Amino acid sequence: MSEPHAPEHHIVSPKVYLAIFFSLLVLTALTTAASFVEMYVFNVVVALAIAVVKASLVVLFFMHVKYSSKLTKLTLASGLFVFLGLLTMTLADYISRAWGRW
Amino acid sequence: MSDSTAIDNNVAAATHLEHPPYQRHHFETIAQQFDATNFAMWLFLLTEIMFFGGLFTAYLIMRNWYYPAFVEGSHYLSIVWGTTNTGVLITSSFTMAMGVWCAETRRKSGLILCLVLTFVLGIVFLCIKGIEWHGEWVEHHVPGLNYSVQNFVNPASNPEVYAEYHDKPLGADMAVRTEEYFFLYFAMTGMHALHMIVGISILVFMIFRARAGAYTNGHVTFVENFGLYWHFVDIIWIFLFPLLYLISRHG
Amino acid sequence: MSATILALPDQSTARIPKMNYLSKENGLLSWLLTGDHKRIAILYLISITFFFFIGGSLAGLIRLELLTPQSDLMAADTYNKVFSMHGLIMVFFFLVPSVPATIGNFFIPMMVGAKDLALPKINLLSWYLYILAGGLMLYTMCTGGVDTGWTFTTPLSTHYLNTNVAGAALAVFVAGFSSIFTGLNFVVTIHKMRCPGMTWFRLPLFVWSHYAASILMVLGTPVLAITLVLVILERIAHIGVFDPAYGGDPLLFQHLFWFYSHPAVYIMILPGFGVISEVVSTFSRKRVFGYTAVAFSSVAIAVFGFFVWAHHMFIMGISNYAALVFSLLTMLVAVPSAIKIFNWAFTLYKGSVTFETPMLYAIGFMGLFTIGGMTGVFLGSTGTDIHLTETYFVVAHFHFVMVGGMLMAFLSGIHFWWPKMTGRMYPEKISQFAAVVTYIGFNLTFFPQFILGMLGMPRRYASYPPEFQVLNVFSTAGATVLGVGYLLPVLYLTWSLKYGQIAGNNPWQATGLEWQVQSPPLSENFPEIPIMDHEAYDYEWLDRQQAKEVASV
Amino acid sequence: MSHISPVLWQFLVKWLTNFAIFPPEASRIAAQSDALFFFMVLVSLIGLTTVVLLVVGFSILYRKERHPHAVQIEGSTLLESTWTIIPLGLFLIIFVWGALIYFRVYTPPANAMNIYVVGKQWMWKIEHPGGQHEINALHIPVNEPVQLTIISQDVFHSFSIPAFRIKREAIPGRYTTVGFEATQVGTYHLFCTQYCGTDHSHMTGEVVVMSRDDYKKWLASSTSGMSLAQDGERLFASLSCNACHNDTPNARGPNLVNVYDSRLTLSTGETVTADDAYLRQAILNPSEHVTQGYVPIMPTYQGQISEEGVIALVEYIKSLHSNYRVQQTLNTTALVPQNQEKATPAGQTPSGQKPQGVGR
Ligand code: HEA
Ligand code: HEA
Ligand code: HEC
Ligand code: CUA
Ligand SMILES: [Cu+2]
Repeated sequence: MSEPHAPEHHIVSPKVYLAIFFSLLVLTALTTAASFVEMYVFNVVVALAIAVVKASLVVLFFMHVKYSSKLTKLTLASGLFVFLGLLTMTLADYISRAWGRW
Repeated sequence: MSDSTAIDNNVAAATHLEHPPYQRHHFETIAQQFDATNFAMWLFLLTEIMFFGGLFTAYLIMRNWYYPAFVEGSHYLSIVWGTTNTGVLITSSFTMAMGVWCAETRRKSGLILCLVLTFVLGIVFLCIKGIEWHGEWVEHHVPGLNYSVQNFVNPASNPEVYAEYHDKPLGADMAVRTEEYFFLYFAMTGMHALHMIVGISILVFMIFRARAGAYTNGHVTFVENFGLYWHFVDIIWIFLFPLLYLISRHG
Repeated sequence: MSATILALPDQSTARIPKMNYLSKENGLLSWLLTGDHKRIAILYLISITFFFFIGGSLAGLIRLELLTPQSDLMAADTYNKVFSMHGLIMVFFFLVPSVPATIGNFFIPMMVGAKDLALPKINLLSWYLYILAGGLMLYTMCTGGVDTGWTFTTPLSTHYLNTNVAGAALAVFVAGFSSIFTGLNFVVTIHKMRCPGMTWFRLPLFVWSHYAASILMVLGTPVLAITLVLVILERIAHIGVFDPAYGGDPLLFQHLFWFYSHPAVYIMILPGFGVISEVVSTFSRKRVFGYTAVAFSSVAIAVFGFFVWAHHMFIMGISNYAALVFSLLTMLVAVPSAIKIFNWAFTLYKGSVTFETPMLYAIGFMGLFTIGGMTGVFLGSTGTDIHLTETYFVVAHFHFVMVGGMLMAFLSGIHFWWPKMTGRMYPEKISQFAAVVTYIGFNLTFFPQFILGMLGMPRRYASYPPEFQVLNVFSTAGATVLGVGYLLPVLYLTWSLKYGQIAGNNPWQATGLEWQVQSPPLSENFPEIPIMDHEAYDYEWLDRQQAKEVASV
Repeated sequence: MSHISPVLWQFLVKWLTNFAIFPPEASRIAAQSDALFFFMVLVSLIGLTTVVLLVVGFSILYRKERHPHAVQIEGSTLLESTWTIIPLGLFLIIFVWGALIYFRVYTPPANAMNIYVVGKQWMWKIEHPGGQHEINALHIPVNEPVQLTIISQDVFHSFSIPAFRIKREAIPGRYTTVGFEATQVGTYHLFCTQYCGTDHSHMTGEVVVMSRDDYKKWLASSTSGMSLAQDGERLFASLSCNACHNDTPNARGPNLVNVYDSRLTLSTGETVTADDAYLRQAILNPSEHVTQGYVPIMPTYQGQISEEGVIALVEYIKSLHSNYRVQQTLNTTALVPQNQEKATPAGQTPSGQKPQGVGR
C-alpha cells in the first residue's frame, strides 16, 4: 500500500549492467586461474567464494533484487535458508557418524 | 505492511474503465498483476533452488567420499570449453538484462536484437555442451552406456591429459568411482541443459511476440519474469562450473 | 440435539440463484477449459473422491488378507503391491490434494476477497497434471503394479525390483508438480490478492494454515522430484548415488526422501487444522480463542517441520548425535499442535455450542488427532522408537493423524461448505449418523494396531505369527464399519444435489466473506470487491449486518 | 470345565492362544524402555483426558439450550502459556529419557561377545565367532552382554527382537551394531522389520536364549570345527593376502598385527581408528584410505569375497595380536588344528591389549 501509484519498478541503467557484466567476466577468469594454484583446502573455498560473489551480483543487479521489495528479498532468503538447512543438517549426520569413535 | 497490495479502492474504481487489454479480469490494477506474477516467478525459482539443492547435496557427499576419483574425472573435462561456456552464458545473461531494459524503455528493435542475441548465445552454449558430451562419449565416459575406467587405471592412455596433469593411476576400487563423478556430471549438466532448452523455446516464442510489439507497450511482466528465469539458470551454471571443472587443476 | 443454528430460507419461495458459477456456461468443454477456481475445485473434488475409493478398496484388500495369519487371500508379492499402491494413492492422490485443492481452491480467493486465484491458468494446469499423474498411476497399477512401499526405499527400488517402479516414480513426480503449483498459487494469492481492509490478522485461520502448508509444498516438493529423478536414472543407467554396490549411499536417499516426506505430513494436516478452526468457531459462535497463537503456530509448524526429517531414520544408521538433534526438534514441533488443540477446546468456553455434522467431525478430529499426535511423540523419542519403529504402532500413528485427523477434517469441511458449493443442504440426521459410524469404525480399526505394534508385529507383513490374530480380526471388522461410514456421505451428498433443501446464503450464520454472498456463488465471486471492515469471526458484526438487512426489507 | 460346551471351549482356547496383549520383557533394556513407554502412556492419557474433559465439558455447559448467547473472549496469555509450557516440559522430559535409552542401546557394551549377522533376501545368516553358522535363528546365553555386528548383502533389512525391545537396520555396505543382554531363558520372535521385497514377511526366525550350560552344549554340538578367525586365516592365505601382508622386511603391505583398534595415520594426514568398518573398507575399497608410507597397490577384493568372507577376514585380523600368528600363516598353508582360546566366544577380544580400550 506504500506506493499504489507507482507500479513501475526501478529501471537499472545499462551502465550498471555493463559494469556487472565485466565484473562477472573478470571473476570467471579469476576463478579459472585460481584453480591452477595449489592452495590445498582453500582451492574449493576460493572457488566457491567467487561463485557466491558472482551469483550475488547476478541476483542483486540482473535480477533487480537490490531494488526489489522486502517481500522478494525475504522470499529469496527463505529459500536459501531451507536449502542450507537441507545441506548442513544432512552433512551434520555424515560428519558426526565418526564421533565418539576416537 | 510493506507487501500488502490490498487494493486501494479509489484507484481501482478510477482505472476500472480503462483496463489495458493485457490486464487479466481478476486483477484490480495492473500493478497488482505485475506484483503477483513477479512474486509467483520468484516462488517458482525457489522450487528450482530446492530442485537443484537435492543434486548439490548428493554431489557434495560423493565428492567428499571419492575425492581422488572426482579430481581425476574433472581432468577430463575441458577447462577451455568450460570457461568459454561460462563466458557465453554470462554474456547471454547480460543481453537478457539489456533486453529487459529495452522493453522497459520501449525500444522495440533493441529488444528484438537482445532477445535474438540471447537466443543465439543459448544455442552456442548448448552446442559447446554438445561437443563436450560428444568428447565424453568418445572417451568412454558416459555412465550406463559405454563407461570404461581405462583412463583412470592407466592415465597414460590419454597422453594429452597425462602430459598436463601427470595423474597417478587410481586403485581399481577408486577408479570405478569416477563413474559416480560422471554420473553426477551428466545429471547436473543435463538437468541444466534441459532448463536451457526450455528457456530457448520460450525465447523463440518471445521473439515472435516482440516483433508484434507485445512487450514494448508498457507491459513488460513476461519479459521480466523470463529474465529472472534465465538469470537463475545462469546462476546454476556459475556453481556447476567450479564444482565440476575446477576441482583440482594443479597436477 | 434440538438446538441448532441452521437457518434455511423459506423452502416454498427459495430458489437457487439463476446466475451462478455452475450455470454460467454449460457443456463439458466449459469445465475442461475453465479458469474459475470454483470449477477447478469441483473437478478436483470428483477426482480425489475417485482415488480415495480406489485407495480404500485396496485398504479393504489389505484388511481381508490380514484376517488370517497365513497369506492365503493373495501371494506375498501381490500383498506388497496392494499396500504400496494403497499408500501411494492415498498420500499423493488423495490426502495431499484433499483439502487444499478442493476446499482451499474454492474458498481461499473468496476468503481474502478476490475474484480468483492469482494464476487461474496455472491452477487449471495443476489439475491436468494431477489427472495425468493419476492416469499414469492407474496405468502402472494395471500393468503389474509397483511393490516398493510408498517410500521407494533404495536400493530395493533401484536395483532389486522388476515391477513398474519408474512408472510410479514418474507419476509421483508429476503429481508433485501439481501440488507445487497449487501451493505457489495460494502463496501468491494470499500475499497479493487481499481485498481492501483485509490485513494479515483479519484473515480467517483457514487461510493462515493454507499459507503455511503452501510454503511446505513450494519448498519441499522439488526435493522429492529430484530424488525420484535420480531413482529413475539409477534404474535406467545401473549406476548411481543411492546403491552402495555402485558406490552410492542408501542413507542419502532416506535423507532426501524424508526431507520432503516429513514436511509432507504437515502439508497433509495443516489444511485440516484450518478447517477445524472455521468449524469450531462457527458452531460455538465465538472467535477462535487466541487467534494469533493459532495463526503463528501454523507458521511455526511449517518452519520447524523442515528440520525434523531424520526422525524417520533413527535406527537406520544415522549418527547418534544427529538422532539427538532431530529428536529434540521433533519435540519442539509437536508443541504448536498441542497449542492448537487447547485453543480449540477453549473456543467452546462460554460459547453457544451446537452439534451439526461438521462439528461432530471436528470433535472427532480433536480426540483422534490428540491420540495420533501423542503417539507421534512416542516415536519421536529416540529410545522408544527403537522398539516401535517399523511396526504397526507406526501404522496406527499415521492412520490416526491422517485418517482420524485429516480425513475427518476433510469430511467436516465438505459438510460445512457443501451448502455454499452446491446451494443445497444434505439430510442432517443421516449425516450425523455417518459421522458417528466413522468414529466408531475408525477406533475399532486402528486402536488395536497400537497394541499390535507394541507386541512387535512388523508392518508390511503379508503373514504374521498366530498370536496376533485376534487383534487383527478386530481391525478388519472395524475397517468394514469404516467403509460404510465413508460410503454414506457419497450417497447422501449426491442425493442432495437434486433433492436437498435450498440452503440460502448463510445457513450456518458464519462470518467468513464467502458466506456473505449467494450460494452457489457467482463466477466472479463478488458482485463488487468487498471491503473488510471487521475482524475475522466477528459474530456481533454479523448480527448487526443481519439486523440491518431485516430493517431494510 | 470342559463340560460347558466343547465347541465354546475350543473356541476360547484358540482365541486365547491367538491373543497376545503385551510382549515379554526379556532383556535388560526392555524394562527401562517400557518404563518410558508407560510414562508416555500416562502423559497421553492425562493429555487426552484433559482434552476430552474440556471439549465434552464445555459442550455440555455451553450448549445452545443452556447458553444461547456466546460471550466473546479474545484469548488469555496466561492460559496459552500454560498449555505451551506444560507440554513442552513433558516433551523435553520424554526427549531426555528417550535419548538416554537410545545411547544405552547403541553404545557397544564393554566385553560383549560379538556375533555377526548378515541379512540377505530373505534370510538371516548368523556367524558366531566360534565358527557356528545359523540361519534364521540366534542362540545366545542368558545374562551375557552380546553385541551384534550387522550388515546386509543386498537391500535394507532390519533386525528386530521385540522381546528385547531392540532393533537395528542391516545396511548394505556398512556395519551397524546393537548390543543387549538377555535376561530370560526362552524362545522369542526375530523379525525383519524393514520392507525388503517379496518375502519380507518370511524373513523371520527365532531367538533362543539358553542357560549358560545349555549354551555351552549348543556351541559344542554345532561347531563346524573351525572358528571364524581360522576361516579367515585360511582365506587370508588362499587370497594370497600374505604375499604383501607379512612380517618380512620387504613386505609391500603394512603389518596387520595389532592393527585392530589402533590409530592409523592416512596419507591425507587424517587419523582414523581401525575398527571393523575400517577393516572392511580397507579390504574392499583399499584406495579410499591409504595408510601413510604406502602406495595404493593393494587390489580391491570387491566382488571376490562374500560378506561372510569379509567377516571372517576381519575376525582374523582382529585376532592377530602377535607376530607369531603371521609367521604361522606364512609357514603353513595347512591350518593349525586347534586354538582353544579362540573357540570360546566370550574371550574373543582380549580387551587388555587394545591400545584405546574398548570404549571405541
Ligand atoms: C498427517 C500426517 C502426520 C502428522 C500430522 C504427524 C505428526 C507427527 N508425527 Fe508422524 N508420521 C506420519 C504422518 C504424520 N505424522 C506418517 C505417514 C508416518 C510414517 C511414514 C512411513 O514410514 O511410512 C509418520 C511417522 C512418524 C515417525 C517415524 C516413525 C518411524 O518410522 O520410526 C515419527 C517419529 O518421530 C513421527 C512423529 C510425529 C510427531 C512428533 C508428530 C507431531 O506433529 C504431532 C503433534 C501433536 C500432538 C503432540 C497432539 C496434541 C497434543 C496435545 C493435545 C497435548 C497433550 C497433552 C499433554 C502433553 C499434557 N511420525
Ligand atoms: C491418506 C492416507 C490413508 C488413508 C485414508 C488410509 C486408509 C486406510 N488404511 Fe492405510 N496406509 C496409508 C495411508 C492411508 N491409509 C499409508 C501411507 C500406508 C503405508 C503404505 C506402505 O507401507 O508403504 C498405509 C498402510 C496401511 C496398512 C498397513 C499395511 C502393511 O503395512 O502391511 C493398513 C493395514 O491395516 C492400512 C489400512 C487402512 C484402512 C483400513 C483404511 C481405511 O480408513 C480405509 C477406509 C475406506 C474404505 C474401506 C473404502 C470405502 C469404500 C468401499 C468399501 C467401497 C469399495 C468399492 C468397491 C470395491 C467398488 N493401511
Ligand atoms: C599387492 C599387495 C597386497 C595384497 C595382495 C593385499 N594387500 Fe592389504 N594392503 C597393501 C598395502 C600396500 C596396504 C597399505 C595401503 C593401503 O591402505 O591401501 C594395505 C592395507 C591393508 C589393510 C589396512 C591396514 C592399514 O594399516 O591401513 C588391511 C586391513 C589389509 N590391507 C588387508 C588385506 C587383506 C585381508 C588382503 C587379502 C584379501 C590384502 N590386504 C591383500 C597391500 C596388499
Ligand atoms: Cu528383510 Cu524385510
Ligand atoms: Cu515425520
